[in-house]
Amino acid sequence: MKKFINDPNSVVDESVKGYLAAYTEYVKKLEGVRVLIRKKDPSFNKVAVITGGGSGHKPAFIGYIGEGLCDGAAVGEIFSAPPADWIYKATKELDMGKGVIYLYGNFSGDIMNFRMAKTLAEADGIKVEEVIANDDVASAPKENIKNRRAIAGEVMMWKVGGAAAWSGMNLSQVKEVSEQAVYNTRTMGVGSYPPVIPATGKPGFNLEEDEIEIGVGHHGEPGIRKEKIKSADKITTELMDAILDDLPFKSGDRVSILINGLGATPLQELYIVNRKISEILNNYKIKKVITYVGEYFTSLEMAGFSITLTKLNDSLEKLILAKADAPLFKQFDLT
Amino acid sequence: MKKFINDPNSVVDESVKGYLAAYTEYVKKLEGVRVLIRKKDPSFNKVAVITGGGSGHKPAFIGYIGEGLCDGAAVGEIFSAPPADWIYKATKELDMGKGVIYLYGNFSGDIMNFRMAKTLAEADGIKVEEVIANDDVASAPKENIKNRRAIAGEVMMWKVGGAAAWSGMNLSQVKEVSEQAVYNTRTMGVGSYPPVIPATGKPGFNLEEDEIEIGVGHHGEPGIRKEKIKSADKITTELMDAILDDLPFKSGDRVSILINGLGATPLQELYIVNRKISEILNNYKIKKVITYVGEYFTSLEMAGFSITLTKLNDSLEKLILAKADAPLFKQFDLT
Amino acid sequence: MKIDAINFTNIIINIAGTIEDNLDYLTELDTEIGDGDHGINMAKGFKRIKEKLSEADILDIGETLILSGKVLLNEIGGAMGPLYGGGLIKAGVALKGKNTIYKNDIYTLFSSLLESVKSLGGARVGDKTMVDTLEPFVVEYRRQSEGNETVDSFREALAKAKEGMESTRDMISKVGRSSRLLERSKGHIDVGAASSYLILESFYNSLKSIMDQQDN
Amino acid sequence: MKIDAINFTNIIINIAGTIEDNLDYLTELDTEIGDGDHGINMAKGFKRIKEKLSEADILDIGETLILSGKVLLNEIGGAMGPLYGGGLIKAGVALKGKNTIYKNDIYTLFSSLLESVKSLGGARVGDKTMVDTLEPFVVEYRRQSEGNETVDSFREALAKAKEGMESTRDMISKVGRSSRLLERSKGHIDVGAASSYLILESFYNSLKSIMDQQDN
Ligand SMILES: Nc1ncnc2c1ncn2[C@@H]1O[C@H](COP(=O)(O)OP(=O)(O)O)[C@@H](O)[C@H]1O
Ligand SMILES: Nc1ncnc2c1ncn2[C@@H]1O[C@H](COP(=O)(O)OP(=O)(O)O)[C@@H](O)[C@H]1O
Ligand SMILES: [Mg+2]
Ligand SMILES: [Mg+2]
Ligand SMILES: [Mg+2]
Ligand SMILES: [Mg+2]
Repeated sequence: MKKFINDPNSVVDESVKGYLAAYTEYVKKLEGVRVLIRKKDPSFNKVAVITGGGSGHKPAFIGYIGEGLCDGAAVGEIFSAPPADWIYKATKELDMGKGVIYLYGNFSGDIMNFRMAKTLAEADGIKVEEVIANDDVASAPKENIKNRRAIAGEVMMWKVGGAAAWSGMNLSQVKEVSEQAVYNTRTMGVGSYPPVIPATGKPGFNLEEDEIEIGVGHHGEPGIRKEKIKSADKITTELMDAILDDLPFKSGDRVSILINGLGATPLQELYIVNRKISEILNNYKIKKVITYVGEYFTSLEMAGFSITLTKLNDSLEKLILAKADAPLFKQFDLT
Repeated sequence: MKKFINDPNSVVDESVKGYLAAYTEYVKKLEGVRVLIRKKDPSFNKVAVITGGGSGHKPAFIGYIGEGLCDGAAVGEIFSAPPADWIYKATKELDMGKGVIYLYGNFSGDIMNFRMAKTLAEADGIKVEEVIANDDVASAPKENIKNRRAIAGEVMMWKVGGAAAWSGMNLSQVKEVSEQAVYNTRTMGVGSYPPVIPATGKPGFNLEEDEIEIGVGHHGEPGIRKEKIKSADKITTELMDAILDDLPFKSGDRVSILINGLGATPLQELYIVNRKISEILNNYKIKKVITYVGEYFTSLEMAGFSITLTKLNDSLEKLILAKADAPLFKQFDLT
Repeated sequence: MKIDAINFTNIIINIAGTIEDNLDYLTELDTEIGDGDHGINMAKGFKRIKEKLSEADILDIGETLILSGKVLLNEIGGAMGPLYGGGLIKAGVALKGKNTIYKNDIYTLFSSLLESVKSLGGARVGDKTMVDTLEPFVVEYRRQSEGNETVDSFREALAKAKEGMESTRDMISKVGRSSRLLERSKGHIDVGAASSYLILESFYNSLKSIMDQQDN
Repeated sequence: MKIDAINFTNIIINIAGTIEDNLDYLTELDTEIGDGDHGINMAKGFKRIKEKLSEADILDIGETLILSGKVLLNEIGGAMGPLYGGGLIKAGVALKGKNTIYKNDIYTLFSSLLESVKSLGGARVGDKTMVDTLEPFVVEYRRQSEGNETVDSFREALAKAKEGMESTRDMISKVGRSSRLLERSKGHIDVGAASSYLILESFYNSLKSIMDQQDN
């Protein structure tokens, strides 16, 4: 795999440097640890929103540090959770006396590191809560929902939790709406070509030239099954069936849609998918309030996409439509 | 190449449908022709900005229809100019009595179709001007600058021309600043994996597993030379040398930077490139005013990137920093 | 020999078939020094022409040409919309009102097409474009048709068109997408020159079988 | 036998070498049912440990373990930071102040590590994790070391560790990334179980050569 990198082992460091150079007005790095934080202070003390995880997912996580979103992120190695110490230092730095909420994804490594950081921060008297995204319908049956991994639906949790904190809600309120975002969000994806970790140079999975992986994870983890490639409409229908059944979403519901490209798949194809989604939602008489299409949570150069639906209530809708201004997520106030 | 499509011959139509479904508040389609136009009217009559070209370049062209950018775009087949008739109909529809400016790229097919449309519109008494982007340093020597093709630098022309029209400038003023944007913009790119046109299924070029194409066009056209893949820093330096020499950019200049991913290349790698660009500009004492990093003008699933520098004067700077609100280009007012 | 409106429509339909059959060949040529879409666009355009012609019921050859040209110009776009489309319209205007055409009308057809291509695209012989196929054809057809039969004149002119097409292999492109390659554009036949040749060749094959029918 | 602080540092350095040598093997295992990064992260972590140990000049084995654990915990992260890192720190706390360790200290080391992994990660034997390697090792080592020499005890325990590692092949994963694969997680050795085994094996090889040196 040809990559535009220097040393395969310093990809994350160099990419963070380039990121900081691009958005000096928005973000800065904490000394000694790979943690990025918001530069512009809000005009009032608010709940601090911290996220983080492995790298290779841009715009996640650092692209979402900004007004109405996250206040900081700890940046792990490719596909590998950041150390507890970094999360702890982010927590110390960002707490404004209103407490801190960790919004992250359901992966063993992330959980252990965020929990250790939480323990350390609590020992310093900082109030910390956490909400863990687990939106991937394909990753465990509903009876075992707590074991589901997070994929692109995590973005909806940040949008909601970030807007909530920015609106002045207190820690337990921010936690409450972030949990609502998680409870009401379902995602499922499909992969066609693998990501390649720079340092290993090995593809993350192997598929035949006519195969796709239904339910793939965004580190290239296997999903539910391999299938022969078929039409975009058929694949979309398959994913939508699983998603709609799971919550379940019902006629009359209002939803937001997030169609996430995993890296190499052209935007054009995501719109072909959206065409079918629209049709399906129309048939079910489900109303879409906002549609996000693009690369929101990638997996290096993996090809494929995921569909995320979030069922909205009034407060989720308002928070999702609120203004956001981070380097890689900009939205004018739509409320 | 596995693609998420239905019929390879209706990729453009279906993708436009999905696009319209996602952004109903922003855009609508003209009856009978594949032309998209802005939905929200400005509060005053302004110069209409029309663009267009072949498909396969999303977010270009339709992603840039919105406040502070373009008013409409004619959407051709993959890599193929839209028919004159469509451009003409867009012109008729969008003219607000202040005249129309065509901002498009320097390709034989586009030129012929836009010029035919211009003739038709002028016959109806509509004032039409055109500015043609030709930013690709690799595509012709400077003596023959008028033969250079347009690549990602076209985005800077839209940003400037779009903001100018939105600010209330008249047709000749909009033309003047759009031309300034073109005169002061230089781009050069590199490709590592080819785009594949859905209907042919054939790769747009062939490179060995250790080769890159320096100066590639964004339809996969060959560039200046093939080289062995080397470090991101070396490639960046090579591109920057060519770009800086060409205008030339000089110590003390202010510039905007656009690092454009061609499709499959991870964002992460573009930031590694930006790290080196920052270093080079620092050495030359060239001041960067704003940095755009992302996918602004793609070539289906091609891998590679381009670097665009625009030398700013006061008016270009102001127009580039102005607010923009299109589905795929959102910028808060930074002036 | 004479060509009636039904013959003429069949000629166009045969051209559509030829283009379709050569889709991969044209794609390959356009991939080498272009962007790979020429075959697809031509095939799409001529397929649409075929549909339109089968819906319509035209006995005016000029109208047939205009309708065909308008499909390319208004629905297909690309470089070919204005070049072939504009050319066919120009030829159609010149032949308007005719429901039978003869040797000299064929000259009018292709010389109008050539003139339109040249005036719109600005290319000259030697620039590595379709003009390198069309111009030698038109020149030779005129020369031959002064003494010879239609089919014979066409055959001789077609040979020159082929030479013209093949001459583009060693040319440096001066016009269009491939012109940025400078020296690197050498060694490949220009795809527009190739599609022009295929059209002429198909036209010739149709002429031959029309003649055979008329002989019987 | 006894292991002094320099011996111990060498043991760790040898482990670093073993991990480095097995990078591709670990990558392959983690690609099959995981995300492919285990080898890289382990190699990176142990390389950093090697650097830190060569800079420092520690004669306290507990401190050596704590320093190593902190590298994993504070600089590497991932799942291994807390699991191995936390485990090494726990073992280091238990051995703090010792510049020589003996048979029972080795038990303390690995049982502390195991306990930390289990309490932090919540995995039990049969869940298809490193616990399936470490727990049989610790149990057997305790049993063996009641009557036997260090190296012999370690060898027997290592055999159980290997069985344990291999038993993960037929397990359905209950914990961590691969747990979402359910039935599909079968047929592959767990990568954490594999790296734990490699660490133990390397430790054993070092013990043997230390013993050889002490015999001379
Ligand atoms: N200005 C021009 N004059 C004459 N022929 C041209 C001109 N521009 C392009 N062509 C012809 O068009 C061909 C390419 O057609 P096509 O692939 O359909 O368009 P594009 O290059 O826009 O993809 C070239 O090979 C050349 O023969
Ligand atoms: N909760 C846990 N308890 C014990 N071991 C675990 C746990 N989570 C993960 N592991 C071990 O970690 C290994 C994966 O490590 P690694 O690849 O470094 O992390 P990740 O899965 O986050 O990429 C698994 O094979 C398993 O042995
Ligand atoms: Mg990992
Ligand atoms: Mg083209
Ligand atoms: Mg072409
Ligand atoms: Mg892993």
